[in-house]
Amino acid sequence: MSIAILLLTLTLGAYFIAVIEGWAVHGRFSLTRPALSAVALFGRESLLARTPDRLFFEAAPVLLLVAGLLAVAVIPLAPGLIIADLATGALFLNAALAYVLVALIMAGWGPNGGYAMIGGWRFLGQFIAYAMLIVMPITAVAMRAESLSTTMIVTSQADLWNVFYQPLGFVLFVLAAMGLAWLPPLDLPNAPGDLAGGVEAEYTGVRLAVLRLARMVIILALAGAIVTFYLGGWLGPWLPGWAWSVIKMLVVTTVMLTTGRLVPRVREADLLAAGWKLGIPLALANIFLVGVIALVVDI
Amino acid sequence: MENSALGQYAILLGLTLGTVGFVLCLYAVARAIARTRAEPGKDVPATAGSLARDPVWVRYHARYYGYALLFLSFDMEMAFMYPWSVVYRKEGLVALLDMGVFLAILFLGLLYGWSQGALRRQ
Amino acid sequence: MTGSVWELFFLVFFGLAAIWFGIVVFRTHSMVRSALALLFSQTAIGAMFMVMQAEFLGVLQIMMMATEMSVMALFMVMFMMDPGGMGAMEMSHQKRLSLRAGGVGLLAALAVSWLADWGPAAASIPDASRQVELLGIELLGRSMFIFESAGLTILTSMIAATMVAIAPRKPGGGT
Amino acid sequence: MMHGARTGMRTGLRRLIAGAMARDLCAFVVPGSDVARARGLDLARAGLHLAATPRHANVLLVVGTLPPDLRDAATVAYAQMPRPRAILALGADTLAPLPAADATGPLTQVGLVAALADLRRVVANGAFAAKVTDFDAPALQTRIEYTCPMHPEVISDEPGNCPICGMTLMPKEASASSPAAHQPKQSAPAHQPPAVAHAAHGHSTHTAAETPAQYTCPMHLEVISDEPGNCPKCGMFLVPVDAKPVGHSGHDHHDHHDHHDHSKHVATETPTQYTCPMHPEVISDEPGSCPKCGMFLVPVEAKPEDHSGHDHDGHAGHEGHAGHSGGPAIDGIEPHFMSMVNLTRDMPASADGLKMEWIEVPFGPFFPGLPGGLGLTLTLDGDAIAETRVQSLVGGSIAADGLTPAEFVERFADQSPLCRVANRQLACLALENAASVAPDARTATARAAAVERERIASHLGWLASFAAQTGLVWMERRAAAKQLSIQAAPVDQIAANAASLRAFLHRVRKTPLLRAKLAGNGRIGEGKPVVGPVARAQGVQSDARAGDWVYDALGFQVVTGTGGDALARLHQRCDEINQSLELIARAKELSVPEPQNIGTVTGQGQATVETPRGAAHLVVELLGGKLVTATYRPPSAAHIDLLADLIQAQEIADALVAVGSLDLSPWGLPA
Repeated sequence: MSIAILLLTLTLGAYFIAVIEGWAVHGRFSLTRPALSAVALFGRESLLARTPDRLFFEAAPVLLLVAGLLAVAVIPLAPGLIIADLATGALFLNAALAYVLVALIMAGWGPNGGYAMIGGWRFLGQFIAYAMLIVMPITAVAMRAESLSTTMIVTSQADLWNVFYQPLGFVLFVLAAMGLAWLPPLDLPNAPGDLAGGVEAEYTGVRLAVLRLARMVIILALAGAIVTFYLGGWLGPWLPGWAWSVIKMLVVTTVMLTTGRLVPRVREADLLAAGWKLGIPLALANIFLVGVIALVVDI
Repeated sequence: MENSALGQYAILLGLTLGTVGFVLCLYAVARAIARTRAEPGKDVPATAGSLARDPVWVRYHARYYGYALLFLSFDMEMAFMYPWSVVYRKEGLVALLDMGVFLAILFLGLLYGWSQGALRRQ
Repeated sequence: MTGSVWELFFLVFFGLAAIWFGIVVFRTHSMVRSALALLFSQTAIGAMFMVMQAEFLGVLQIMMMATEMSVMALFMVMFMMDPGGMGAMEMSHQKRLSLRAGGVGLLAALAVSWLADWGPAAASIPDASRQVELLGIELLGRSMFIFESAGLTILTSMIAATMVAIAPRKPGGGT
Repeated sequence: MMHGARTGMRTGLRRLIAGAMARDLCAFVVPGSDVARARGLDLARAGLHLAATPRHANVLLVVGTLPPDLRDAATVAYAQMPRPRAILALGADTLAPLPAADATGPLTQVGLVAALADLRRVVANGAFAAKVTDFDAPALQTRIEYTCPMHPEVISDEPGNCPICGMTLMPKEASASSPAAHQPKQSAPAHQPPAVAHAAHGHSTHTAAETPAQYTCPMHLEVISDEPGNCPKCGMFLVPVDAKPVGHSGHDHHDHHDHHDHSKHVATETPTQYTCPMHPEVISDEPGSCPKCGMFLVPVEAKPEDHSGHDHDGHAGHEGHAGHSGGPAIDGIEPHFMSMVNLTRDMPASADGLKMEWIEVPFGPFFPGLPGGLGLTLTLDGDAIAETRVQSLVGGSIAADGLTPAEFVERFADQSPLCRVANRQLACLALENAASVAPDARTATARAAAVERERIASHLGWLASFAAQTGLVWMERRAAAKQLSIQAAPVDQIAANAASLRAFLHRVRKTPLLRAKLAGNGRIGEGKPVVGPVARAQGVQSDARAGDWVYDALGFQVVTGTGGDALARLHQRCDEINQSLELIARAKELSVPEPQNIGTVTGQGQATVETPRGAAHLVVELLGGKLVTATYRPPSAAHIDLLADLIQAQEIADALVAVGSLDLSPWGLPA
């Protein structure tokens, strides 16, 4: 029964993220617009390219939605309120989100179109840039919590949130999360300016609706991950646990969706160079730092 | 809610199958509303107002293969770091030194790649 | 005992899925399909680990194979002729030799699985988080030497890959 | 009833969906959102969202009358929109291949809002209809061509074997408008050195359709036979003797053949068996094509060991040009394994030495961020540019014969919608020059102020599409709003919001990471013919306003920058906006240039005006007060030719930013 409630709250969260994105893109805050565009997408034809890889083209949106939902499944909103409390929850979150890459490669290769294919392989380059910056901060978080379970990670932050304990890891993880959800300024796969829609260009109608829903769920999962690993999940005074989780997730989503648009789209060469020449040394330093603090201070 | 490990996996599998079912229902509803008409030029991938009919499945020249090769090795490294991170606080200093050596070795590999020009757009 | 019947069912189901994806790897003409079929075959094996309650191994397998097989897909597309499989060319070579090798491999695997003495089936399995801790303690304890030599092999793989793939730069080139 | 409707009875659910679609209109603007803004249409305020690709749009918004090429491109875009789709035409008289517009209106903001209102009604009622007819147009027709998977340039109209490797040809769609199958792609060999012909464009061979009397083998001319087949000596496909198409495969082979020292060809050894390069298990005694893939069979020497020793070169040479059979037998790998080295022997290597295949991707007339109407087709090597083909789909000079001066000024202004006031000024000055009549100081200053106002609007329009291309949504929205507000504003209103405009420009320059995105991108070398802001950004003092007495009275100095890359051009255009604001403030009066009546004058007049994109030059010839000829040299003509080597071997994103930074205007360019 609680899984049904959880799924309902998560779809509401995904809807609200769509509202925030509409506000960030079009500058007008309207609660009904995402619903209207979803219903309109239902009415539109769902086209197929001439010599597509039909299996890839159909599987990509579904795989993206499954990846997003499995990632959301391990996010705890309150002490008992979690869909699947795995002992290696953090690792499972990372495993589920790795299939975002697979789905986008399928979506890129499927329609046999110029923009889509280039968008697909560019996202693989973007993945190689941010992959290490997601895995290493999670290791540092697990070091402090002495467990990979997301609920244990949250309870380990009772005295001090991880955002203050390991701020460097927090910054790297947020940037990598924006890369994973290909939010601007890291929207290389579907760059409207470079590839006119790139990976998402060939999807129309109900397939596009599923693709956009999947993207909202992925953004929700990443916001949940940031809140769980760094902002103390459901911990907070006065309000009940689940209220804190939801508020923090929405705040993190709003920050990710709006601040990203203040910066021009990053060049792929710069992204890879920054990720590997700056990001990985910082991530290793973060692990070393947390290692030393974890031994010295015992909170 | 079964709290045994296998129960959790069953929930996850159910979630996956449920999602696939949900998407198939959406497709069924959309197909019930109206069918897609095949018209000339509609099935050519949209390239800004001109028809590009040639297939593009060619040998794509990615320029980041230097990073990709080093990524494969770093990914292997991560597999070792997870179990280490879980027992780190109990093991204390020996864990720190142990992983320090491991990471130093791998950082050496990264520096070598960097010096040889692997970390750039080839 | 119903639990173990379900476990057996899913074990067989994911095993067959892994084998079927493995077959697709060689049946399909498109390189990307072949690479992603291998990817999903590994995912099925990861799912088998989870059915056998080795959660850390299963999740690790699912995660790492997804990313590394995608990188393999890129290299296959870069260096194989007609990666999209449009020409549907017959790409298999040395058929007799490979069939014989496959048969020998199968027999060896079956022999090992049937004849080797695996010891008594473990009555109780430590739960998932305990497994991760045991693996961590193992890494830092008895197998520290293996752990560090693994680090060295990864280092040699990095250096070898860089030397092979990256053209030596003209002296004085930028970083 | 909407032409782009979907089949289905208008039941409850479909009416609900049609209603939702009516309120969620997403437009694909033709010829481009920059032209829509230049014509004063504020699409955002009218409640219309813009789509980057026709796939995500349900309204095709046609702005103004389109030249024929652009109407074909609009037909392609319309055909690629998913149904239900509608057409909203503003100020467009002929839509020819496109179906009738579902809503029309004049080319004004009021006209747009009114047309949108009844478009919503049409979509709400007509999105689903009982009977729907398919949309077809000549531009969409297709022909089936047959091509070889390994040699895409080999094209023939009927199935058969590839003359180079003998593989069975694969059916492939080709649009009717592309050059007929038989003409070898002239563009390819022209700038490809004949010796190194790239596989994607390479040997321009093609099977001759007509059936001449005799057939011969490209390498063994002594073999003559009456019907097509394979050469008994090497198994090559026999080619017609007397047919003389440009890319005669034999000829090409000879050319290729000379690569290998002909004299070393060992003519005496008589190969007994034939095998297929890709399926060595296929062994046959006589030449022919492989049952599996159709490739022709290559000779197998009886004793590979000692043979490979002495005539190694000959052997390899012979194998090499015989097509794709493998090199000498390496143990473990069967002989004649077709290695990639052989396959990519003739391809040009990229910067890192890899030989990859190229794809031709159009960034065609309606690409978001690029000027509408600019036909850009890039040949991509991965995500880097290998070749560039740029042409203007909206070019062509106007027929000025027999027009009265007033008509000519109107027609000439409408020819390029991006700088209409500058064109009016140019036409008026040229006519007055022909009649040697000088306007008084007040009107001249007012006209100069109008040109400066349009310069500000044009630079803001460029900034909006440049921001859209680099992903800065806030900058695009703000720049578009300011452009629309200042475009038709009187002098006092311009002075009123000059301060907010300067603050906006300051924030534009201070955008974080802008330098990382633009610095060093699109740098044009010294000594290249550059005009306008692009030249001034390089420090070149070229400005047609410098010698003009009107501007000297307003205290005008040429503003130049340093650097000459995309970032310098951004700063240069911002400086020019500030400068134009001061000029307008000093002019204190503003009026759009009107042609004086110059009576019946005969003679020639010419004028030069600094349009927002550079100095434009016009020469007019009058006969008895009527126009005879008008030759117009637009400023972007110089930049179009620079484009190819400006973006050579650049990554796509950098190349498109470089193209965007040039602020090209394809209108009025020689076709």
